[in-house]
Amino acid sequence: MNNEIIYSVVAIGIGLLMVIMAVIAILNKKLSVAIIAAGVVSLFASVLFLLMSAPDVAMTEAAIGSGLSTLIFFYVLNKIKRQNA
Amino acid sequence: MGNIVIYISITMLILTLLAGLIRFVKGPSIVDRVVGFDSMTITSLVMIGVIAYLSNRAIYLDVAVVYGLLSFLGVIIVAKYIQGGL
Amino acid sequence: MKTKNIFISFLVLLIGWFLLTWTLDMKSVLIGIGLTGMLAILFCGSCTIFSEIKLTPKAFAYTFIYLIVFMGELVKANIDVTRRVLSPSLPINPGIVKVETRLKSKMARLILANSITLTPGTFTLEVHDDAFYIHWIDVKHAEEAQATEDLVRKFEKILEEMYG
Amino acid sequence: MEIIGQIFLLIGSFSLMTAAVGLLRMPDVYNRVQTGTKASTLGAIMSFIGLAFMTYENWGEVNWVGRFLVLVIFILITNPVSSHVLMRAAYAMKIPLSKLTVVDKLKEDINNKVLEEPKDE
Repeated sequence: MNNEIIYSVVAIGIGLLMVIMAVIAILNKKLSVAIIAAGVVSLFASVLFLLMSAPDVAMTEAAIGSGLSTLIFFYVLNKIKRQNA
Repeated sequence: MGNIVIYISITMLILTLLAGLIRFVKGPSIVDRVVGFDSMTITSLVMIGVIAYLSNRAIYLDVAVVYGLLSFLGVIIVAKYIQGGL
Repeated sequence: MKTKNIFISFLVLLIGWFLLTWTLDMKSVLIGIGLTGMLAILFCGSCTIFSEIKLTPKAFAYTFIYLIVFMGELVKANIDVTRRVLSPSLPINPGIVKVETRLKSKMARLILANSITLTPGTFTLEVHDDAFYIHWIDVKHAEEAQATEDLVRKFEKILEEMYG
Repeated sequence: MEIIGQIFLLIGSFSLMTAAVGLLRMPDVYNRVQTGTKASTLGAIMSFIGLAFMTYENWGEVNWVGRFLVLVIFILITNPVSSHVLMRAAYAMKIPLSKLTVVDKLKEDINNKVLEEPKDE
Protein backbone atom coordinates (compact mmCIF):
# COMPACT_ATOMS: atom_id res chain seq x y z
CA MET A 1 0.00 0.00 0.00
CA ASN A 2 2.79 2.39 0.93
CA ASN A 3 4.60 1.56 -2.27
CA GLU A 4 1.63 2.83 -4.28
CA ILE A 5 2.02 6.32 -2.79
CA ILE A 6 5.72 6.44 -3.60
CA TYR A 7 5.10 5.17 -7.12
CA SER A 8 2.42 7.82 -7.74
CA VAL A 9 4.66 10.65 -6.48
CA VAL A 10 7.58 9.49 -8.65
CA ALA A 11 5.32 9.03 -11.66
CA ILE A 12 3.81 12.52 -11.34
CA GLY A 13 7.24 14.15 -10.94
CA ILE A 14 8.74 12.30 -13.89
CA GLY A 15 5.69 13.02 -16.04
CA LEU A 16 6.00 16.75 -15.41
CA LEU A 17 9.71 16.64 -16.28
CA MET A 18 8.85 14.75 -19.49
CA VAL A 19 6.34 17.40 -20.54
CA ILE A 20 8.83 20.23 -19.96
CA MET A 21 11.53 18.36 -21.89
CA ALA A 22 9.19 17.70 -24.82
CA VAL A 23 8.28 21.40 -25.00
CA ILE A 24 11.99 22.29 -25.05
CA ALA A 25 12.59 19.75 -27.81
CA ILE A 26 9.88 21.33 -29.93
CA LEU A 27 10.56 25.02 -29.33
CA ASN A 28 14.35 25.19 -29.29
CA LYS A 29 16.06 26.67 -32.34
CA LYS A 30 19.26 24.61 -32.10
CA LEU A 31 18.90 21.10 -33.51
CA SER A 32 21.52 19.49 -31.27
CA VAL A 33 19.76 20.71 -28.11
CA ALA A 34 16.48 19.33 -29.42
CA ILE A 35 18.06 15.93 -30.03
CA ILE A 36 19.46 15.74 -26.49
CA ALA A 37 16.07 16.79 -25.10
CA ALA A 38 14.42 13.97 -27.05
CA GLY A 39 16.94 11.59 -25.51
CA VAL A 40 16.02 12.80 -22.02
CA VAL A 41 12.32 12.26 -22.77
CA SER A 42 13.19 8.71 -23.81
CA LEU A 43 15.10 8.14 -20.56
CA PHE A 44 12.17 9.24 -18.39
CA ALA A 45 9.79 7.16 -20.49
CA SER A 46 11.89 4.11 -19.71
CA VAL A 47 11.66 4.84 -15.96
CA LEU A 48 7.87 5.19 -16.34
CA PHE A 49 7.63 1.83 -18.12
CA LEU A 50 9.56 0.36 -15.21
CA LEU A 51 7.02 1.80 -12.77
CA MET A 52 4.27 0.06 -14.71
CA SER A 53 6.22 -3.21 -14.17
CA ALA A 54 7.31 -3.79 -17.76
CA PRO A 55 11.11 -4.22 -17.61
CA ASP A 56 11.42 -5.64 -21.14
CA VAL A 57 9.73 -2.62 -22.72
CA ALA A 58 11.87 -0.35 -20.54
CA MET A 59 15.04 -2.04 -21.75
CA THR A 60 14.03 -1.71 -25.38
CA GLU A 61 13.07 1.93 -24.90
CA ALA A 62 16.48 2.65 -23.30
CA ALA A 63 18.36 0.90 -26.09
CA ILE A 64 16.46 2.21 -29.09
CA GLY A 65 15.11 5.59 -28.00
CA SER A 66 18.06 6.84 -26.06
CA GLY A 67 21.04 5.08 -27.61
CA LEU A 68 20.42 4.30 -31.24
CA SER A 69 18.19 7.21 -32.26
CA THR A 70 20.53 9.78 -30.67
CA LEU A 71 23.47 8.25 -32.53
CA ILE A 72 21.65 8.26 -35.88
CA PHE A 73 20.36 11.82 -35.44
CA PHE A 74 23.82 13.16 -34.65
CA TYR A 75 25.36 11.22 -37.53
CA VAL A 76 22.87 12.67 -40.02
CA LEU A 77 23.26 16.18 -38.56
CA ASN A 78 27.01 15.94 -39.02
CA LYS A 79 26.61 14.83 -42.65
CA ILE A 80 24.22 17.70 -43.43
CA LYS A 81 26.58 20.25 -41.91
CA ARG A 82 29.53 18.93 -43.93
CA GLN A 83 27.58 19.18 -47.19
CA ASN A 84 26.34 22.70 -46.57
CA ALA A 85 29.74 24.12 -45.66
CA MET B 1 11.81 3.55 9.92
CA GLY B 2 12.66 1.97 6.59
CA ASN B 3 9.89 3.81 4.82
CA ILE B 4 11.01 7.20 6.16
CA VAL B 5 14.51 6.69 4.74
CA ILE B 6 13.05 5.74 1.38
CA TYR B 7 10.78 8.83 1.42
CA ILE B 8 13.70 11.14 2.20
CA SER B 9 15.97 9.68 -0.46
CA ILE B 10 13.23 9.73 -3.12
CA THR B 11 12.61 13.42 -2.33
CA MET B 12 16.32 14.18 -2.67
CA LEU B 13 16.48 12.30 -5.99
CA ILE B 14 13.52 14.25 -7.43
CA LEU B 15 15.13 17.53 -6.32
CA THR B 16 18.33 16.46 -8.07
CA LEU B 17 16.39 15.73 -11.27
CA LEU B 18 14.82 19.19 -11.00
CA ALA B 19 18.24 20.85 -10.64
CA GLY B 20 19.47 19.02 -13.72
CA LEU B 21 16.41 20.25 -15.60
CA ILE B 22 17.05 23.87 -14.55
CA ARG B 23 20.66 23.61 -15.74
CA PHE B 24 19.40 22.11 -19.01
CA VAL B 25 16.98 24.99 -19.59
CA LYS B 26 19.38 27.78 -18.55
CA GLY B 27 22.70 26.43 -19.80
CA PRO B 28 24.38 28.95 -22.09
CA SER B 29 26.43 26.44 -24.10
CA ILE B 30 25.77 22.89 -25.27
CA VAL B 31 28.31 21.44 -22.84
CA ASP B 32 26.23 22.71 -19.90
CA ARG B 33 23.24 20.90 -21.29
CA VAL B 34 25.18 17.67 -21.70
CA VAL B 35 26.37 17.95 -18.08
CA GLY B 36 22.75 18.32 -16.98
CA PHE B 37 21.83 15.27 -19.07
CA ASP B 38 24.63 13.24 -17.46
CA SER B 39 23.54 14.22 -13.96
CA MET B 40 19.93 13.29 -14.72
CA THR B 41 21.05 9.92 -16.09
CA ILE B 42 22.99 8.95 -12.98
CA THR B 43 20.11 10.08 -10.77
CA SER B 44 17.68 7.95 -12.77
CA LEU B 45 20.00 4.96 -12.36
CA VAL B 46 19.82 5.33 -8.57
CA MET B 47 16.05 5.80 -8.82
CA ILE B 48 15.71 2.55 -10.82
CA GLY B 49 17.69 0.83 -8.05
CA VAL B 50 15.34 2.17 -5.38
CA ILE B 51 12.29 1.08 -7.39
CA ALA B 52 13.79 -2.40 -7.81
CA TYR B 53 14.33 -2.61 -4.05
CA LEU B 54 10.75 -1.49 -3.32
CA SER B 55 9.09 -3.95 -5.68
CA ASN B 56 11.60 -6.68 -4.70
CA ARG B 57 12.41 -7.74 -8.26
CA ALA B 58 16.08 -7.97 -9.18
CA ILE B 59 15.37 -8.14 -12.91
CA TYR B 60 14.75 -4.37 -12.91
CA LEU B 61 18.46 -3.77 -12.34
CA ASP B 62 19.23 -5.07 -15.82
CA VAL B 63 17.54 -1.97 -17.20
CA ALA B 64 19.93 0.14 -15.11
CA VAL B 65 22.95 -1.74 -16.49
CA VAL B 66 21.79 -1.28 -20.10
CA TYR B 67 20.99 2.34 -19.50
CA GLY B 68 24.36 3.10 -17.93
CA LEU B 69 26.13 1.60 -20.94
CA LEU B 70 24.10 3.55 -23.49
CA SER B 71 24.26 6.92 -21.75
CA PHE B 72 28.07 6.67 -21.79
CA LEU B 73 27.81 6.17 -25.55
CA GLY B 74 25.55 9.21 -25.86
CA VAL B 75 27.95 11.54 -24.05
CA ILE B 76 30.86 10.36 -26.19
CA ILE B 77 28.83 10.94 -29.38
CA VAL B 78 27.92 14.50 -28.40
CA ALA B 79 31.54 15.31 -27.52
CA LYS B 80 32.76 13.92 -30.85
CA TYR B 81 30.09 15.96 -32.65
CA ILE B 82 31.24 19.14 -30.89
CA GLN B 83 34.85 18.49 -31.83
CA GLY B 84 33.91 18.07 -35.48
CA GLY B 85 34.58 14.43 -36.30
CA LEU B 86 32.09 11.59 -36.03
CA MET C 1 53.73 -11.41 -23.37
CA LYS C 2 50.80 -12.38 -25.54
CA THR C 3 49.78 -15.42 -23.52
CA LYS C 4 49.80 -13.35 -20.34
CA ASN C 5 47.48 -10.80 -21.95
CA ILE C 6 45.10 -13.56 -23.04
CA PHE C 7 45.17 -15.13 -19.57
CA ILE C 8 44.37 -11.87 -17.74
CA SER C 9 41.59 -11.02 -20.20
CA PHE C 10 40.16 -14.51 -19.63
CA LEU C 11 40.20 -13.97 -15.85
CA VAL C 12 38.46 -10.58 -16.12
CA LEU C 13 35.77 -11.95 -18.45
CA LEU C 14 35.22 -14.96 -16.20
CA ILE C 15 34.73 -12.70 -13.15
CA GLY C 16 32.16 -10.75 -15.18
CA TRP C 17 30.37 -14.01 -16.08
CA PHE C 18 30.21 -15.08 -12.43
CA LEU C 19 28.93 -11.67 -11.33
CA LEU C 20 26.12 -11.77 -13.87
CA THR C 21 25.02 -15.39 -13.46
CA TRP C 22 25.64 -15.74 -9.69
CA THR C 23 25.54 -19.52 -9.59
CA LEU C 24 28.04 -22.34 -9.10
CA ASP C 25 26.07 -24.83 -11.15
CA MET C 26 28.41 -27.21 -13.00
CA LYS C 27 26.86 -26.69 -16.44
CA SER C 28 26.86 -22.90 -16.15
CA VAL C 29 30.47 -22.79 -14.97
CA LEU C 30 31.62 -25.00 -17.85
CA ILE C 31 29.75 -22.92 -20.42
CA GLY C 32 31.24 -19.76 -18.92
CA ILE C 33 34.79 -21.08 -19.04
CA GLY C 34 34.35 -22.20 -22.65
CA LEU C 35 32.80 -18.94 -23.84
CA THR C 36 35.22 -16.59 -22.07
CA GLY C 37 38.22 -18.64 -23.13
CA MET C 38 37.10 -18.52 -26.75
CA LEU C 39 36.50 -14.77 -26.60
CA ALA C 40 39.89 -14.12 -24.98
CA ILE C 41 41.78 -16.23 -27.54
CA LEU C 42 39.93 -14.75 -30.52
CA PHE C 43 39.92 -11.07 -29.65
CA CYS C 44 42.49 -10.28 -26.97
CA GLY C 45 45.66 -11.33 -28.78
CA SER C 46 46.14 -8.06 -30.63
CA CYS C 47 45.44 -5.51 -27.89
CA THR C 48 48.17 -5.55 -25.28
CA ILE C 49 46.72 -3.39 -22.55
CA PHE C 50 46.88 -6.03 -19.82
CA SER C 51 50.35 -7.32 -20.60
CA GLU C 52 52.08 -4.90 -18.23
CA ILE C 53 50.45 -6.22 -15.08
CA LYS C 54 52.81 -8.15 -12.82
CA LEU C 55 51.36 -11.31 -11.31
CA THR C 56 53.42 -11.36 -8.11
CA PRO C 57 52.05 -11.37 -4.52
CA LYS C 58 53.71 -8.00 -3.88
CA ALA C 59 51.80 -6.43 -6.78
CA PHE C 60 48.52 -7.83 -5.42
CA ALA C 61 49.26 -6.44 -1.96
CA TYR C 62 50.02 -3.01 -3.41
CA THR C 63 46.81 -3.17 -5.46
CA PHE C 64 44.82 -3.55 -2.25
CA ILE C 65 46.78 -0.71 -0.60
CA TYR C 66 46.09 1.43 -3.65
CA LEU C 67 42.35 0.75 -3.49
CA ILE C 68 42.25 1.69 0.21
CA VAL C 69 44.28 4.88 -0.31
CA PHE C 70 42.15 5.83 -3.29
CA MET C 71 38.86 5.34 -1.43
CA GLY C 72 40.19 7.44 1.46
CA GLU C 73 41.21 10.24 -0.90
CA LEU C 74 37.82 10.03 -2.65
CA VAL C 75 35.86 10.47 0.57
CA LYS C 76 38.17 13.23 1.88
CA ALA C 77 38.00 15.22 -1.35
CA ASN C 78 34.24 14.79 -1.51
CA ILE C 79 33.80 16.24 1.97
CA ASP C 80 36.02 19.16 0.97
CA VAL C 81 34.03 19.87 -2.21
CA THR C 82 30.73 19.55 -0.31
CA ARG C 83 31.91 22.17 2.19
CA ARG C 84 32.92 24.48 -0.65
CA VAL C 85 29.64 24.10 -2.52
CA LEU C 86 27.35 24.55 0.46
CA SER C 87 29.10 27.54 2.05
CA PRO C 88 27.35 30.79 1.06
CA SER C 89 30.37 32.74 -0.21
CA LEU C 90 31.48 29.98 -2.68
CA PRO C 91 35.22 29.92 -1.83
CA ILE C 92 36.66 28.59 -5.09
CA ASN C 93 39.95 29.47 -6.67
CA PRO C 94 40.16 27.61 -9.99
CA GLY C 95 43.02 27.31 -12.45
CA ILE C 96 44.92 24.98 -14.76
CA VAL C 97 48.28 23.72 -13.49
CA LYS C 98 50.91 21.50 -15.06
CA VAL C 99 52.40 18.44 -13.38
CA GLU C 100 55.02 15.91 -14.42
CA THR C 101 54.85 12.16 -13.95
CA ARG C 102 57.65 9.62 -13.76
CA LEU C 103 55.54 6.63 -14.78
CA LYS C 104 56.43 4.90 -18.02
CA SER C 105 53.88 2.12 -18.58
CA LYS C 106 50.61 2.94 -20.34
CA MET C 107 48.33 1.15 -17.88
CA ALA C 108 49.84 2.95 -14.89
CA ARG C 109 49.36 6.30 -16.60
CA LEU C 110 45.74 5.41 -17.40
CA ILE C 111 45.07 4.51 -13.79
CA LEU C 112 46.81 7.67 -12.55
CA ALA C 113 44.85 9.96 -14.88
CA ASN C 114 41.56 8.28 -14.01
CA SER C 115 42.29 8.53 -10.30
CA ILE C 116 43.04 12.23 -10.61
CA THR C 117 39.83 12.70 -12.57
CA LEU C 118 37.69 10.74 -10.11
CA THR C 119 38.94 12.70 -7.11
CA PRO C 120 36.64 15.73 -6.92
CA GLY C 121 38.44 19.03 -7.21
CA THR C 122 41.09 17.90 -9.69
CA PHE C 123 40.60 17.01 -13.32
CA THR C 124 42.99 15.81 -16.05
CA LEU C 125 42.36 18.02 -19.04
CA GLU C 126 45.18 17.20 -21.44
CA VAL C 127 48.08 14.77 -21.57
CA HIS C 128 51.22 15.59 -23.53
CA ASP C 129 54.39 13.48 -23.22
CA ASP C 130 55.17 13.49 -19.50
CA ALA C 131 53.02 16.48 -18.65
CA PHE C 132 49.48 16.34 -17.29
CA TYR C 133 47.46 19.55 -17.45
CA ILE C 134 45.11 19.56 -14.47
CA HIS C 135 42.14 21.79 -13.78
CA TRP C 136 42.19 22.39 -10.02
CA ILE C 137 39.26 23.92 -8.21
CA ASP C 138 41.41 25.43 -5.45
CA VAL C 139 44.92 26.29 -6.64
CA LYS C 140 47.35 26.24 -3.74
CA HIS C 141 50.62 26.23 -5.71
CA ALA C 142 50.91 27.44 -9.28
CA GLU C 143 54.48 26.17 -9.76
CA GLU C 144 55.06 22.82 -11.34
CA ALA C 145 57.12 21.12 -8.63
CA GLN C 146 54.84 22.05 -5.75
CA ALA C 147 51.69 21.02 -7.59
CA THR C 148 53.27 17.70 -8.54
CA GLU C 149 54.19 17.13 -4.92
CA ASP C 150 50.62 17.83 -3.85
CA LEU C 151 48.60 15.99 -6.47
CA VAL C 152 50.55 13.16 -8.05
CA ARG C 153 53.05 11.76 -5.58
CA LYS C 154 50.64 9.99 -3.24
CA PHE C 155 49.28 7.82 -6.06
CA GLU C 156 52.52 7.57 -7.98
CA LYS C 157 54.52 5.95 -5.18
CA ILE C 158 52.16 2.98 -5.03
CA LEU C 159 51.74 2.70 -8.81
CA GLU C 160 55.51 2.53 -9.22
CA GLU C 161 55.56 -0.49 -6.95
CA MET C 162 52.70 -2.08 -8.89
CA TYR C 163 54.05 -1.64 -12.39
CA GLY C 164 57.77 -1.13 -11.86
CA MET D 1 22.70 -4.84 8.48
CA GLU D 2 19.68 -2.93 7.29
CA ILE D 3 20.63 0.13 9.34
CA ILE D 4 24.06 0.23 7.65
CA GLY D 5 22.39 0.08 4.25
CA GLN D 6 20.00 2.91 5.13
CA ILE D 7 22.84 5.11 6.34
CA PHE D 8 24.76 4.47 3.11
CA LEU D 9 21.67 5.25 1.03
CA LEU D 10 21.08 8.53 2.87
CA ILE D 11 24.73 9.62 2.45
CA GLY D 12 24.56 8.73 -1.22
CA SER D 13 21.39 10.69 -1.91
CA PHE D 14 22.74 13.66 0.03
CA SER D 15 25.93 13.56 -2.04
CA LEU D 16 23.86 13.48 -5.25
CA MET D 17 21.92 16.52 -4.04
CA THR D 18 25.17 18.34 -3.26
CA ALA D 19 26.28 17.68 -6.81
CA ALA D 20 23.03 19.21 -8.05
CA VAL D 21 23.54 22.32 -5.90
CA GLY D 22 27.06 22.63 -7.31
CA LEU D 23 25.63 22.27 -10.81
CA LEU D 24 23.40 25.27 -10.15
CA ARG D 25 25.83 27.56 -8.34
CA MET D 26 29.18 27.24 -10.11
CA PRO D 27 30.26 30.10 -12.37
CA ASP D 28 31.64 28.38 -15.50
CA VAL D 29 31.51 25.11 -17.44
CA TYR D 30 34.70 23.59 -16.08
CA ASN D 31 33.70 23.91 -12.44
CA ARG D 32 30.25 22.58 -13.27
CA VAL D 33 31.77 19.46 -14.79
CA GLN D 34 33.96 19.12 -11.70
CA THR D 35 31.15 19.17 -9.16
CA GLY D 36 28.34 17.90 -11.32
CA THR D 37 29.69 14.66 -12.66
CA LYS D 38 32.07 13.58 -9.94
CA ALA D 39 30.30 14.22 -6.68
CA SER D 40 27.48 12.28 -8.32
CA THR D 41 29.89 9.37 -8.93
CA LEU D 42 30.48 8.89 -5.22
CA GLY D 43 26.78 9.45 -4.55
CA ALA D 44 25.73 6.72 -6.97
CA ILE D 45 28.32 4.27 -5.66
CA MET D 46 27.28 4.89 -2.04
CA SER D 47 23.59 4.47 -2.90
CA PHE D 48 24.19 1.20 -4.74
CA ILE D 49 26.26 -0.19 -1.86
CA GLY D 50 23.51 0.81 0.56
CA LEU D 51 20.81 -0.83 -1.54
CA ALA D 52 22.92 -3.98 -1.78
CA PHE D 53 23.13 -4.09 2.01
CA MET D 54 19.39 -3.49 2.35
CA THR D 55 18.52 -6.58 0.29
CA TYR D 56 20.57 -8.97 2.47
CA GLU D 57 17.59 -11.23 3.21
CA ASN D 58 17.57 -12.88 -0.20
CA TRP D 59 21.21 -12.77 -1.25
CA GLY D 60 21.24 -16.54 -1.63
CA GLU D 61 18.37 -17.04 -4.05
CA VAL D 62 18.34 -13.92 -6.23
CA ASN D 63 21.35 -12.17 -7.75
CA TRP D 64 21.26 -8.72 -6.14
CA VAL D 65 24.89 -8.23 -5.19
CA GLY D 66 26.34 -9.24 -8.56
CA ARG D 67 24.22 -6.75 -10.49
CA PHE D 68 24.98 -3.93 -8.04
CA LEU D 69 28.69 -4.73 -8.25
CA VAL D 70 28.56 -4.66 -12.05
CA LEU D 71 26.85 -1.25 -11.87
CA VAL D 72 29.47 0.13 -9.44
CA ILE D 73 32.42 -1.13 -11.50
CA PHE D 74 30.82 0.22 -14.67
CA ILE D 75 30.29 3.68 -13.19
CA LEU D 76 33.87 3.72 -11.85
CA ILE D 77 35.28 2.91 -15.29
CA THR D 78 33.12 5.02 -17.60
CA ASN D 79 32.48 8.19 -15.63
CA PRO D 80 36.01 9.69 -15.68
CA VAL D 81 36.35 8.91 -19.39
CA SER D 82 33.09 10.61 -20.36
CA SER D 83 33.69 13.70 -18.23
CA HIS D 84 37.25 14.03 -19.55
CA VAL D 85 36.02 13.86 -23.14
CA LEU D 86 33.35 16.46 -22.34
CA MET D 87 35.85 18.87 -20.81
CA ARG D 88 38.26 18.52 -23.74
CA ALA D 89 35.37 19.36 -26.05
CA ALA D 90 34.60 22.44 -23.95
CA TYR D 91 38.23 23.55 -24.16
CA ALA D 92 38.30 22.97 -27.93
CA MET D 93 35.16 25.12 -28.29
CA LYS D 94 37.13 27.92 -26.54
CA ILE D 95 34.49 28.50 -23.88
CA PRO D 96 36.09 31.16 -21.66
CA LEU D 97 37.19 30.37 -18.11
CA SER D 98 35.49 32.35 -15.36
CA LYS D 99 36.87 35.58 -13.93
CA LEU D 100 37.92 33.87 -10.72
CA THR D 101 40.56 31.82 -12.53
CA VAL D 102 44.05 32.22 -11.12
CA VAL D 103 46.40 30.53 -13.58
CA ASP D 104 46.15 28.82 -16.98
CA LYS D 105 49.32 26.90 -17.77
CA LEU D 106 47.78 25.17 -20.80
CA LYS D 107 47.12 28.50 -22.53
CA GLU D 108 50.67 29.67 -21.77
CA ASP D 109 52.14 26.51 -23.25
CA ILE D 110 50.00 26.82 -26.37
CA ASN D 111 51.16 30.39 -26.80
CA ASN D 112 54.80 29.34 -26.29
CA LYS D 113 54.38 26.66 -29.01
CA VAL D 114 55.28 23.87 -26.59
CA LEU D 115 52.29 21.90 -27.81
CA GLU D 116 49.64 22.32 -30.44
CA GLU D 117 46.07 23.28 -29.71
CA PRO D 118 43.60 20.47 -28.88
CA LYS D 119 41.01 20.46 -31.64
CA ASP D 120 39.56 18.38 -34.47
CA GLU D 121 40.96 14.90 -34.84
